[in-house]
Amino acid sequence: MKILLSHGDGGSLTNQLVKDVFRTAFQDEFLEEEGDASILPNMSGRVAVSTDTFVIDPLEFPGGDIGKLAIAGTVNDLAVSGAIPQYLTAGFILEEGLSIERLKKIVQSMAHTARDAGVRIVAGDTKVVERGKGDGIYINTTGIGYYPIERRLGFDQIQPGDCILINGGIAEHAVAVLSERAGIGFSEVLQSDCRPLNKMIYALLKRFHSVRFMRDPTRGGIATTLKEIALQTKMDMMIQEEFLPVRPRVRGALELLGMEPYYMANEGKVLIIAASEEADEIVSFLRQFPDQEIAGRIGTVQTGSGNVWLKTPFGGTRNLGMLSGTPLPRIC
Amino acid sequence: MKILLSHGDGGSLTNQLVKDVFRTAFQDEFLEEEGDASILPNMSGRVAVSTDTFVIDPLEFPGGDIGKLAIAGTVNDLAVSGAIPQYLTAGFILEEGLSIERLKKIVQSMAHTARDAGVRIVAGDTKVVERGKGDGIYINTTGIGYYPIERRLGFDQIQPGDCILINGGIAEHAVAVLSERAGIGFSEVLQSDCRPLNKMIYALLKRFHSVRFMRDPTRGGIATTLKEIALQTKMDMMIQEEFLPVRPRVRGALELLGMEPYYMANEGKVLIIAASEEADEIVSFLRQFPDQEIAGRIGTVQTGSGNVWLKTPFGGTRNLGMLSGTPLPRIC
Amino acid sequence: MCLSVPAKIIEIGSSGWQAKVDYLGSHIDVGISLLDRVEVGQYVLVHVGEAIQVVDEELAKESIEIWKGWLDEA
Amino acid sequence: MCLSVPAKIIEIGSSGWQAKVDYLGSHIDVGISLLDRVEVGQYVLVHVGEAIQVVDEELAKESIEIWKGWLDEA
Amino acid sequence: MMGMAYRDKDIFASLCQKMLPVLEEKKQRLGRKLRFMEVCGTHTVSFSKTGVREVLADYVDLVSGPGCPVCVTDQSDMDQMIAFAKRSDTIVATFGDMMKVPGSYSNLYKEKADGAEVRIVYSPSQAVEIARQNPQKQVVFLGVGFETTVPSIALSIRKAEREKVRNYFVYSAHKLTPPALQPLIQDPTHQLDGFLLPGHVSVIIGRKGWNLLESLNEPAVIGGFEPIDLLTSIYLLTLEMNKERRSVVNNYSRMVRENGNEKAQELLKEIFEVDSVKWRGFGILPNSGLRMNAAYQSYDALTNLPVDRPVTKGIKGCRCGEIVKGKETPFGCPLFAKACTPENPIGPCMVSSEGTCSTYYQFERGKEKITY
Amino acid sequence: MMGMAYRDKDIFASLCQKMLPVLEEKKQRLGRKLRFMEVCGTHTVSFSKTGVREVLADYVDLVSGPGCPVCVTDQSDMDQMIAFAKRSDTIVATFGDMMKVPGSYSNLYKEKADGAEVRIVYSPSQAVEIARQNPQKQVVFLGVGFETTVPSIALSIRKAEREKVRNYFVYSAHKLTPPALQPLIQDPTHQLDGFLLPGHVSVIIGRKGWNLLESLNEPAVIGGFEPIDLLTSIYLLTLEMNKERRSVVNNYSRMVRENGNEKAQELLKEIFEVDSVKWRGFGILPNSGLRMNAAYQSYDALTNLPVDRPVTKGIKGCRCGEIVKGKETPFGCPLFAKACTPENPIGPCMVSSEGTCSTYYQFERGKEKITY
Ligand code: SF4
Ligand code: SF4
Ligand SMILES: [Mg+2]
Ligand SMILES: [Mg+2]
Ligand SMILES: [Mg+2]
Ligand SMILES: [Mg+2]
Ligand SMILES: [Mg+2]
Ligand SMILES: [Mg+2]
Ligand SMILES: [Mg+2]
Ligand SMILES: [Mg+2]
Ligand SMILES: [Mg+2]
Ligand SMILES: [Mg+2]
Repeated sequence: MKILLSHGDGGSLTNQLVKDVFRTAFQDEFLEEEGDASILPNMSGRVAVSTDTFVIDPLEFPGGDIGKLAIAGTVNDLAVSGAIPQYLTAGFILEEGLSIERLKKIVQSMAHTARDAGVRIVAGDTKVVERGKGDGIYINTTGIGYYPIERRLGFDQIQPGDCILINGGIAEHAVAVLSERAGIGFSEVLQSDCRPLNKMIYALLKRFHSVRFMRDPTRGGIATTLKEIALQTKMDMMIQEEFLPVRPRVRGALELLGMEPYYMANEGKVLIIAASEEADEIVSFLRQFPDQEIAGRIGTVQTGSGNVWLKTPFGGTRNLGMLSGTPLPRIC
Repeated sequence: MKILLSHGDGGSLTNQLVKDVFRTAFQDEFLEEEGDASILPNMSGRVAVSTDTFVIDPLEFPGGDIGKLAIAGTVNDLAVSGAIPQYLTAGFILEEGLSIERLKKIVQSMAHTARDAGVRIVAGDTKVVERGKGDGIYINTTGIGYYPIERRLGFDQIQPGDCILINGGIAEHAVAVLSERAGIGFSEVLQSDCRPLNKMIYALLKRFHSVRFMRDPTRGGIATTLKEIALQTKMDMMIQEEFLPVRPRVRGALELLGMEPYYMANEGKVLIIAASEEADEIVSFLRQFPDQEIAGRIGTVQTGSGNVWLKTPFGGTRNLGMLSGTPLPRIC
Repeated sequence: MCLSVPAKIIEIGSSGWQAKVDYLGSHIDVGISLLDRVEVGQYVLVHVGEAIQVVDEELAKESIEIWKGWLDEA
Repeated sequence: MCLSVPAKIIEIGSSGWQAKVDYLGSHIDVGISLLDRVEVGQYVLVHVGEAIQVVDEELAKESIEIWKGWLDEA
Repeated sequence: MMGMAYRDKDIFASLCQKMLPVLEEKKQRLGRKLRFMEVCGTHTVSFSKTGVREVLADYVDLVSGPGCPVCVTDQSDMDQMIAFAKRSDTIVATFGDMMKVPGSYSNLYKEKADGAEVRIVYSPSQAVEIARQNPQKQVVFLGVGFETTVPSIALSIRKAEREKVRNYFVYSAHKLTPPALQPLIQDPTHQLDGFLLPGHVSVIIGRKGWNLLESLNEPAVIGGFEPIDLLTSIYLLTLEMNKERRSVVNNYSRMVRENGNEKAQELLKEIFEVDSVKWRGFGILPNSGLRMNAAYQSYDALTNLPVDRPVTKGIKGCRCGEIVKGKETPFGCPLFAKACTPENPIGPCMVSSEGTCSTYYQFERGKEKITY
Repeated sequence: MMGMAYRDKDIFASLCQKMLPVLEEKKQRLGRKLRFMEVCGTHTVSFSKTGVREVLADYVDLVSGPGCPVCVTDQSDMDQMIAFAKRSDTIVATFGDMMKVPGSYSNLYKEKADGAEVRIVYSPSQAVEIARQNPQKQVVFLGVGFETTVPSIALSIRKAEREKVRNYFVYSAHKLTPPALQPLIQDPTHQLDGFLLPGHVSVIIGRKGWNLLESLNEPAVIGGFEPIDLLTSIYLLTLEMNKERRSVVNNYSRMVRENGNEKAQELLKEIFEVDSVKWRGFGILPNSGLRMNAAYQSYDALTNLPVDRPVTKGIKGCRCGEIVKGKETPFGCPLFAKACTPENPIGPCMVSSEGTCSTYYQFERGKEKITY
């Protein structure tokens, strides 16, 4: 069975699709209500909101699919801000001709990831666009959470001397996706790091009190995220190339294509800025979690003027800017 | 200037676009923060959430554009549930090649409509898809509001004998959009009814205490919405064809194309179910608002078995089901 | 079998093949090549975008009047 | 000018035009038509998806050893 | 506004008061209800939509005839149309009505979801525009329809000719109405008291286009589609039954001339030739269809665009074949409103909005239970 | 893993300890810093990326040469490529490097946003696949590159030939390296102490491919791209300066043979012929380019796919022409890092990741201020 335009016309086929695919997978009393809006219980504390749209080719990749990504992405955006993600909404744009089996698989992956992360999907929407006006599936997720602690994370908390840490190897998501794209074909599977980090981050925040700021370096990679931090704080981020965790296979794939790991997307990574006194303990803490055994301290914050400096093992330095133009395979 | 793929890669062009187009138009302190999540103040009362994705061809139509629609649609979904819409998030999928001027116009229309409705846009996201994988612009909006009153609206409040009312002429949005589509070309402009209804609904709820249920009959038209109500309540909706407000020009356009107004989308209409004692007063109330001068009582709720009956002026009746298949121009 | 509506000609295109018609306030362009001659103000029967006949307005009025007269007869 | 990496042949395709190579654990298919003869286990220099030379492993080891020896000289 | 008087509720009520007793009287005399066939699907829908069917129900059984162009299209024609859609170099243009009609293995919606280019048009001339805008593609217009519709399709071919659009083709599955009525009149098992003739077909062929019925001395009235048209036409049919010698009564004189639209008739003769073609339910009917004639072969999709048409399979259990002949009502089909619904239509009669099954599904189901 | 030893930080440090004093001594003797040209853009990037440039900065000025294929492509060639992309029946296939390069009026990204079909490939053979999958389209591969890259492009033509793909074409803007060095050596205003020769070009042409330099008695070392390759090559160049009679030193012997890759050389001869072509900054250089030869005309985009190429306009204020000759550094361009950035590149040197301006923008800006 394939998605037809009529699945999106708001009539009986739409109703059937919602029932068969979405409600079955998400199973949430708030969704069951079939109202225009879902009614949630009172929320305590300040409320956190985040929205993201997921467009990815291929829809499935080693280590995940667009469904897992759509949950993890928004959950992580909330979590890195210090919030506890509670509720998600999901908006789908389906392309005419999409296999319903494939949709079910992806929706189930969303449901599974949401359960893993402990968040509930409370409202949804489905539209169908004509063949050639979409790319299989696009998903928007919007997340709502709350702030359990009074401590504020933010750019304004960052201080010179703070340490910059990361919870594992970079560029893994980008390489897993590249390797699935037609024509490049790495036949040895590279797994995306795509995963919700909220539980890990909650534990981190509970235990360590000097965490100043977190951000998930997704599109644009760590370089772009670090540059944003530098620009916002007007401090310099001093990064040691040697300390940047990159798995050899990821490095290899990128060297083959002439790409740099600093600009490649991550979907299960968080850059953490914390006081240097706690840095070593945080690294040990991070390394306990699965696939985070190469977490590490990658640099320090220094007074400066909004630059990101990368120091090479051979004595050079490099001024990292934001990503400028989508990374492409190169010959030179 | 056109949208390039690089506007969506999360790098410097993305940042520039967000600054030049979105922040400039929306101007909200919560957006200014540039965080992964926006931090909102404590919310009092139960929280309402609703999400919708807007995909429409053409992007601009008489009486509105996709931007106005994206605000009004989600605001109305919250409002008809009895909530006061407060915050919106906006997720954009832009197609490579889209004119940035056009994007600006649509974003400004969003900003304008949001201000009109008194809601704030507090978080956003932009993705760019390759030419031929989108249709100019798709927008997801997710709305958050709260319930100011303890009275609950819902299917379970509906009682036999209640009246069914509507706030104006039906099918206007669908016809305005059809008339813009290539090849049909009604040269006399038919205006969409697209508009946020939250302020009108707030006043309605404050003044009338017998309102049991509301819903905006968007995709699928009033027939589909009434059928949903009938199925949920297991009562019959008895509609008088004569009382259904349809502007002559709208009726004319639909007869030319062989389409029926009951299944056509509305974007500024609300079906209201209220106690019959208040019905006349509600009609007078509704008629005070602009473009609602033909608001009226269209039928009553009766014990039954989940049917929607349409009684013709000549003595026949008809069993209205949900929309089945997108309405198309027909020859017979 | 064949959905058609009677619409009023409000403008005749310069090519002579097309006219703009009004039906209950909605305006569209229709072909008029199937008719010998039409004038602004006339009603035509429109089917799939072509005018297939000129409405006989006299007869339109007459017929209903005849029925009304017949009603009065009894 | 020309990005190239030395990758190890791990499998030769049946057509004789292609081989699978490993570079730091990443595997891709590369063309081998520009080389006279290659064997599994050899290293080849890969540029835009083609192997353009067989790496001389002896010399690779020797050269670095020579420099190391020269360091010890002083 | 033209014709709106024929929707007048009060005149309608007064006419009922005077006409229904006449019908009742006739019914009494016959000892059974009257039984008329409304040939045209638009009439079928109009009777239901306006409620006039219900108003007449105590006196008249209305039987639907072969007047839905989608429903009478043979299964093999559907398969042929779908085969055009499967060609990768081809865009198929069609009226919206055809989208869901089931072929033996698929329908146009499914083909579209699988990547076929299918464009819905309101008017055939739009299809020529599509051809002009896609010079590297072949554009096939799926020609279904009766005498009313074919002239517009003929004009599209003329337009393509005039504008030198060489990649525009028509697949002609067009049908003529009168030849389908003859077997129904002559069928001894078929008890019909008369025919309500299609008003818009008559606009083209004229009152004299129904000479056949006159020669068979069959009660027949040409009627329009507004409530008063419907009511008065049934009344006139009843009067006609009483006559010795019947002529075809024109109760739609504001639209229908004695000779019809002669310009349209000539155009049809120029581009098409009459052929004996296959109808769903009827089989091959002599001189009942229009094929492209020799001079217009270069616009004929059938001869210019070869396709692999699959072996046509009948639709199991569907009674559309009987329904288009008026020998069965939807309520007589065991699948009606159970296995067969507009969401999952089994036969074309459930697909087309004019199809009898679709009309009965939408308008006539479950009415026993209602009281307002 | 092969070659990883050449990234060894400790060996590197030890070598520095011993080599830098030798450079210092030479500098003292000359009374100025040494001045070597790294011909290859990948060398330019490697010096910056690894930090070896900084390590040598006190002793050596490294000057970039004409070794970025994108940068030396003439503006008129860019306009030609963009003109191919504008053809509605044509898909352009290209290495990612070319996407942002400015033509006189546009670039490939902008054309793509306007509807041109542009596909980025990792390997030229993928372009042949694209042609096979789109038989109704013409596929043009934008052939840029030096001796290293052209054999792979030649193989794609062979593949198209073998697999009878008739809609595959190459636009050949390929260049040969040695002819571009001669004018630099012979330019009296150009003070260069020697050349670091491109390792991967040398893989194809062999050490003997640099006979010209040997005949001109120019200090020249073929080097690899790892930190130890870079350091030792500069050291060897310094030693070479002291010699009376110089030969081209092969410091990349693990990859580079005396005769290069003869199979690749023959393939080039078979498909291409040497021609005098225009380089950005240099103008026409004798025997410096490769055009498709007569036997392969049917794969030549230029002769088979006519386009309207617009009048080429120079880029105002851009100094790329001087930069590719090593006569200017990016810091000498008033637009560098101001009007001209990777987001809004003015010249190709700012676009290509190997372009000198781009490299300096990414790696060499604002370092004065840092202390770790
Ligand atoms: S109800 Fe369905 S199966 Fe039965 S006759 Fe009608 S279309 Fe055929
Ligand atoms: S900085 Fe820009 S303008 Fe200046 S030479 Fe380089 S590319 Fe040209
Ligand atoms: Mg976000
Ligand atoms: Mg995100
Ligand atoms: Mg984020
Ligand atoms: Mg919705
Ligand atoms: Mg909603
Ligand atoms: Mg909605
Ligand atoms: Mg709604
Ligand atoms: Mg985002
Ligand atoms: Mg097709
Ligand atoms: Mg093109």
